[in-house]
Amino acid sequence: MKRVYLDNSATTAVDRAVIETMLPYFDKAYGNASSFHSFGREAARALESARDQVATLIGAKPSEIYFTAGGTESDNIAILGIAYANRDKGNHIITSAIEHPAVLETCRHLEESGFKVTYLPVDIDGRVSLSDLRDAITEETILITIMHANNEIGTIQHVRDMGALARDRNIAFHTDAVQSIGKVPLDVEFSNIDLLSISSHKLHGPKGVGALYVREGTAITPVIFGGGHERGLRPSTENVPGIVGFGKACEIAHNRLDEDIEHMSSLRDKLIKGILDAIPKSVLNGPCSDRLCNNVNISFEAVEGEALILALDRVGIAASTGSACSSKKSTASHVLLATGLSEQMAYGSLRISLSRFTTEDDIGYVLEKLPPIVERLRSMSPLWKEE
Amino acid sequence: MKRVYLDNSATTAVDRAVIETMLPYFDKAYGNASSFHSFGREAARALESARDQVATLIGAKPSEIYFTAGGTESDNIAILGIAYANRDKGNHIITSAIEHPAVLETCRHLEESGFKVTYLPVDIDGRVSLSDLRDAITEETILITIMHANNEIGTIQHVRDMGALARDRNIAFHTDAVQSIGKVPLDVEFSNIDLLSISSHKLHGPKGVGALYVREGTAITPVIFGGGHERGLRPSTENVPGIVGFGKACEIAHNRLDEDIEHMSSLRDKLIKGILDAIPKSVLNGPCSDRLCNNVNISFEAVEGEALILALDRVGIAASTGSACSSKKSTASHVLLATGLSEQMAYGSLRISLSRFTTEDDIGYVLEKLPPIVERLRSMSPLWKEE
Amino acid sequence: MGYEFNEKVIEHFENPRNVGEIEDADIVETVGSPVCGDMLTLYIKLKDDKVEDVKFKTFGCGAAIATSSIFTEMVKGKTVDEALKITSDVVVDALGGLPEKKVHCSLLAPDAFHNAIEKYKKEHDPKEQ
Amino acid sequence: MGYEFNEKVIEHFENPRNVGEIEDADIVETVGSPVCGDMLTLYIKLKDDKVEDVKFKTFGCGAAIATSSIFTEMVKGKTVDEALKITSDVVVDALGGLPEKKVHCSLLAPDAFHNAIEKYKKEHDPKEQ
Ligand SMILES: Cc1ncc(COP(=O)(O)O)c(C=O)c1O
Ligand SMILES: Cc1ncc(COP(=O)(O)O)c(C=O)c1O
Repeated sequence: MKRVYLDNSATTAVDRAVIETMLPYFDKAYGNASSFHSFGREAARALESARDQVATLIGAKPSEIYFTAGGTESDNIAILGIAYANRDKGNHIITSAIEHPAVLETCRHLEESGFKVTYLPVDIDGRVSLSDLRDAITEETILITIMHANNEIGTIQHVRDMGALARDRNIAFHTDAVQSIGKVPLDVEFSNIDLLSISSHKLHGPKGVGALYVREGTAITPVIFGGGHERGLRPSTENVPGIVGFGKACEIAHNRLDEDIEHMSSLRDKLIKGILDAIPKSVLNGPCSDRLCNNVNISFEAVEGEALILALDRVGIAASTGSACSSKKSTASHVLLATGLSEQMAYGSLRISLSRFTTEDDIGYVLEKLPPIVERLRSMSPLWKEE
Repeated sequence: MKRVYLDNSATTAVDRAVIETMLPYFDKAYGNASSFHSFGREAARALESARDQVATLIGAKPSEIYFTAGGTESDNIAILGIAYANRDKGNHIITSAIEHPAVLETCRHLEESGFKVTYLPVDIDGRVSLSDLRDAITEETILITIMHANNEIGTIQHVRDMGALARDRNIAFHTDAVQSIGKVPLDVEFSNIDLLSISSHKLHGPKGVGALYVREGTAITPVIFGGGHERGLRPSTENVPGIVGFGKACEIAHNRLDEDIEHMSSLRDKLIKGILDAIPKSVLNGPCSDRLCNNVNISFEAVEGEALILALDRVGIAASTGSACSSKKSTASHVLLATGLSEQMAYGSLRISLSRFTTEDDIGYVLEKLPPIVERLRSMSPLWKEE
Repeated sequence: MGYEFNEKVIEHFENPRNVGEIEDADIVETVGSPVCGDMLTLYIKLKDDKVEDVKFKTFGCGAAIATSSIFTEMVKGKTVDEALKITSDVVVDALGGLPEKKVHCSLLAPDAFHNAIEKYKKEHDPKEQ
Repeated sequence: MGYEFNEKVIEHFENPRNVGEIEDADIVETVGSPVCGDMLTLYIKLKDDKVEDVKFKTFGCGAAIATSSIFTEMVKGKTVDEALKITSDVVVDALGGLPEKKVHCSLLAPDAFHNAIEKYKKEHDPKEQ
């Protein structure tokens, strides 16, 4: 059966070139980067060149890059590390209502231990308002953490202005850039960013690797304890093959950034237009401009998302939904609800996320298969009223 | 140049069969294990069969295995998670003086936040006494964390008796088994273990993956926050290829356990005898029995360890030392000092750690190269007195 | 973690039995709502204390569709009392099992049927008229 | 993280110059101790205010050996005042650099030499006799 992978915001295929780069580090240059012998030095050198590659992609210095086990860990170290390091300065954190659970749950944990957190609302496009942010700042504010691009609806925030505001008030500014890196040009200097989270597997690198950028001079406390690796911020034997692959993925993303963005944007626009034209009562979620080049998110009236995903899966199309009918009860996406979408429409959302490997053909296949599926599910839905 | 890798306690080469098993998960079955489509299901299935493989190796149920990013993270989650979950029951933790920094530093962090920690001494063989442990237990004790086998001197502790003691007093018993798994038969049921840390890269699996065993019914609080993966204890997109490789490595270790132990023990004994016979004023550190089958640790009077490692590296032998002459000043191994060894001898320690891939030839090469190197360094040493 | 449906569930999802409405149904019962993301409307026609016909429409996930389908198939032709014994456990068994997190979806149809019959009995109870 | 020595450091480590003792040394000075893991003994022979000969023995890491070697090479034949200008920075430069965490090892030889000369001067200062 034909299989079309369009769930690239969940994870991506590892680039062949990345795999090739990793391979020797499994069974040839397999040393521990902390060891004082030739195997260790090979590993340490590989690590440092990966650090350069990651730094280059975001305009940082290599010494400001700390390797982690992924986006979640980067977010945790950033938020907990800044909060604990600045406890005596204040106890207030500002974030948004549409962050990834790696940020939201970490903030909730801090609330339990005495911090105050403001969850800024977003507008219909999923955007945080700069004046809301300005108004939320208090004397106690020690951290602002607002994601660069949203994983569900692709909204890109104006992080540069937020960063400027934070800098002006001497507040650390963290951004979760897990979804945007490799899909939006970003420079930590230009955008006034103090901390930034990246995850390798979202940009054709291996899973289980990420990085945290920490601007030189930022006070941060470790939250994981051990042998002092990554200058004490993330102890544990370095995942050399993973990090090498991540570095290569960043290098490739850096070299192809413009080309990738153009490719994905054009397919994205074709897909959005095709779906909205073919399927009545369907609406685009998220913004029309400043939207991730690889994100399509559309809700279909009277259709439940998980059933839709299953039907698409049956014809080989891998996509995702903001509906999660889990253990006890169904829950609709907190992101879609925050944009003001109704529950019904939030349950009926379909996220199709592209990558540099997505083809015209893939898009054509979706446009062929999706409309009859939506029609069939609507014909079974008590909420669907034929006109 | 000939290269002989004998630093397997630092990290190991990934087994070819493990690499082969991982490969398809990079660019074919690359889905996110949480996704509701065929790519996601392939990943989820792979994860669950790896969970079976890890569980089998230690006699656990698959549902008691939580995948982590490595030994350090397993230790952190275990110790912090148990401490925070039992804060209302007590604030006392018992560990040993010779733990890995992943345990020691985590305990020190807890001391800063109001916990009391007892660091039990060890005897000349590096062994914790059961009666010391019994005496250290108070009404406030909530966790005992004692490593199964030491990474520097290979001492295997009597965890079964310790576990029984802990169980008797209703105290959680954690053991860092990072060095022993695949080298010592271990069954969590038989040995009364409640939590156990493993790291993949120490047993010919990939780096950056590990597991924490948590006995069913053990109260534990998450310390990393995010999307609820691994039943909330370790959120982050699962590192599917890494976990699959880890599972395979466990399966291989399980199948070859007896054969591996016999192979390594016999080479170990040959090496120890060969060195002690050839080099005067050399002493074996660690025990003669109940010693890791792959561990050799010997101190040479009047020789500094880092110089020794460098000289060995120049002839292609990769080994390690308990001496770390770092940033500001030199430090001798806390483990060797805890066994009562003098500073001078602690600085002069050489750890040679074997693996299933170590050959007679490798051992022969060390026995050929090491004695003249020690002699040369001694001839330069102000501490060396010819007899 | 994702979950996996067996072949039988998938077959019912792809070819659900008894989808639709019954114009002259004796009872129409809806459980759930679009706000909770699970919704089922059951149309029942009774004759001589038997379930003569039954149809459903659902706004729900794949498990909701498959369990509604097999449930209607199982109760059709049965007496009401027999039909009331088709609980969610029976439905899940008949499907050859459901992933743990999807088991709750199998409550929809039996719940709707149960409510429907209760209402119907109340309305047709001579004592209450 | 591990560190890496350049070729020149390695060359001095493998073929250290001036290793040994001077039986009739004018000054013998030891810095460090086995307890701190770094120890160097310097043997110095002076003649007409010049370093006529110098030898060393060390219990220390590769960097300690290499820096002691090059230091002795550099001071040999120089006047004491010139030799005192061979600081650890000069030694590190002459070796073409050391990994950051190893720079402190380059203090051993200059420190020992400095101490030695100070003591010597004190002992031979006519005013103090
Ligand atoms: C916006 C965002 N932040 C954080 C994460 C977590 O990254 P990881 O799965 O690598 O821990 C993800 C993806 O899962 C994400 O989309
Ligand atoms: C005994 C022991 N515990 C914990 C660790 C940490 O494991 P990892 O490097 O996978 O974090 C190691 C090895 O580094 C170890 O030897």
